[in-house]
Amino acid sequence: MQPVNTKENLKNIVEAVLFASAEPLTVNDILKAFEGENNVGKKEVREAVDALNVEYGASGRPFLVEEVAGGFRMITRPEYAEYIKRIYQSQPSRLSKPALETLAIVAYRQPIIKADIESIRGVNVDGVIKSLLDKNLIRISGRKDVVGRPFEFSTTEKFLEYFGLTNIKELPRIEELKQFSSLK
Amino acid sequence: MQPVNTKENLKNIVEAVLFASAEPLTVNDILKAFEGENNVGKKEVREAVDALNVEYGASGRPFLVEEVAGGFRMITRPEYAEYIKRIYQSQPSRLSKPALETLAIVAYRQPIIKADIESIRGVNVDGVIKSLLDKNLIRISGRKDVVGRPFEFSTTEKFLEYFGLTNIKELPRIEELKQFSSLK
Amino acid sequence: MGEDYKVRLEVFEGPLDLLLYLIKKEEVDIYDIPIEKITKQYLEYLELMKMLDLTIAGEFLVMASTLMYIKSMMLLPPEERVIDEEEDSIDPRADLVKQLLEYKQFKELADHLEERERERVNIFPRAASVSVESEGVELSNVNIFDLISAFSDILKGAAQEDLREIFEDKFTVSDKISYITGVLKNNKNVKFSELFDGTANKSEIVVTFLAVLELIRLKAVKAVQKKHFSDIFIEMVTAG
Repeated sequence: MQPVNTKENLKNIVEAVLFASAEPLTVNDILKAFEGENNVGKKEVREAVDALNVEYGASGRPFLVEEVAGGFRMITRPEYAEYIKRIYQSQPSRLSKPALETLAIVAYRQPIIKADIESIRGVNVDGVIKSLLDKNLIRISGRKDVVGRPFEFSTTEKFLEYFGLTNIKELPRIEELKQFSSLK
Repeated sequence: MQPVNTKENLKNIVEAVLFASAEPLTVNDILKAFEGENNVGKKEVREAVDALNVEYGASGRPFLVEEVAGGFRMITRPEYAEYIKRIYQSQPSRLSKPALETLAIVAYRQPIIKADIESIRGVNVDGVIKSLLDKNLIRISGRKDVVGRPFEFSTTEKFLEYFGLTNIKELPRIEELKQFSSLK
Repeated sequence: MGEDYKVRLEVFEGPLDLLLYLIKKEEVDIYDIPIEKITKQYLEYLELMKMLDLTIAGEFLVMASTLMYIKSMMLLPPEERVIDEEEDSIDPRADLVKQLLEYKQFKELADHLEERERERVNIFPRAASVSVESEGVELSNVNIFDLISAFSDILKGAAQEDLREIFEDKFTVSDKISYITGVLKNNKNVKFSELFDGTANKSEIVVTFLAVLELIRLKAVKAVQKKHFSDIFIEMVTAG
């Protein structure tokens, strides 16, 4: 086990734990690797991440550390996508327009019930909701306190990862949109 | 997409595909990334792997490419294992999927005896029951008036607290969920 | 699957989508929609869709009658219009305009998401096997609906039948465990969905699924997904 006595070691430990995780790790997750070390805090972790990205850029590594869904994880650079896809031989399935519209509505209005989504889109959304639940992009987050106590839907962590968002607030703010919510 | 015109690119492409794979890739797997390129063969792939390991060593990366049963994969260096373990071991008490399923069965069918849970889940649930009792999510609520007078289990107050329920009647009915669930 | 087929045949996602298209095509002001003209065009499109034998969802017909109602209201002088008590506007088009504008915003947001998606499908996360060990769900993150989904996963649409009966059926979890381990002895891995090929009924599906869960719990096998949304593979956990 390497002692955490230098900035260099700290950086490599952050690198090792990120490398070993397929899921994004929060700064707090990463700090757990340093328990018992007094001089390592959030600031040091962020500095280490920045230093890694600088090094990866300089040495032409085909990957980098990104900040997503409230944490950090390592991903490949987009230029290499074609080669990776050739090995997996699967073109990623993209979301349909109805699925994207429904997601947009859930993202901005969450928690939201099915009837409200339908009144915005003007069509039945049963099929779309089911497929978004299956893909784990939305989840049932509760029930609304109205007659029938219908399910409410919200977006998931996977949603953030899928669209490369750190958190939901990163979505563009549309002033008009706010105007409409107040009309309701 | 990067063109494969230099040794440098070839090396980075090999690196990218190894990075993106959880399973070892054989040389043939890796070669799929280069289909259509005449000048890339097994020898070049092996040279790329060697070059990567030299670079990783020189720049102090905490990972390397290892050759395992019939393939290559990227792994962290053993010196960092301790830090990685700290993160995974410190995860707060987790409920496994079997525990969650057992808990769901108790919630819907309480009071219920172990044998009945087992007949639903089709497996022995001793371990799961013990862990749910330890976590205080279920309790022994009585004995059933049948041969052997087995214990009956019910959910606890803590269970309600965890799941944000005021009382057990708030659990959704199965039929409500059916519209969104399907056989995959 | 039948649904996907239908979706592909639908030229417009819904009546609002069609209306927005007509407004854009005719270059008219969304705040001052020439309702007679747009209604006429809307109905012509419905005719065309019928001729092409496309499925016309009920919502399109509902919108058609809404448009015709608005059209008739517009013909009345303002003082004779029946005004909804809650409505502070005298313009019969007001509700529709509000709905169209709101929908338009979300369409733009959907485009934004699509743009992001286009970039994201070209990045691959580091595929680490360590995460396989942390199978469990963090207690603090589990909500009641995760729990219920776990239960409905077991039931998988078998709710109307008595669970007892299902499990007293001829299929047992231990048989399925032997079957799966047998398959994995001869193959490096097996596609999760292939394990269900040739299953006779719901009870066999459920039992197979439980056998997989049990093997995962026993750490005898692991479920691997090379990438989000790709096929799940089941493979033996090799010792050491």
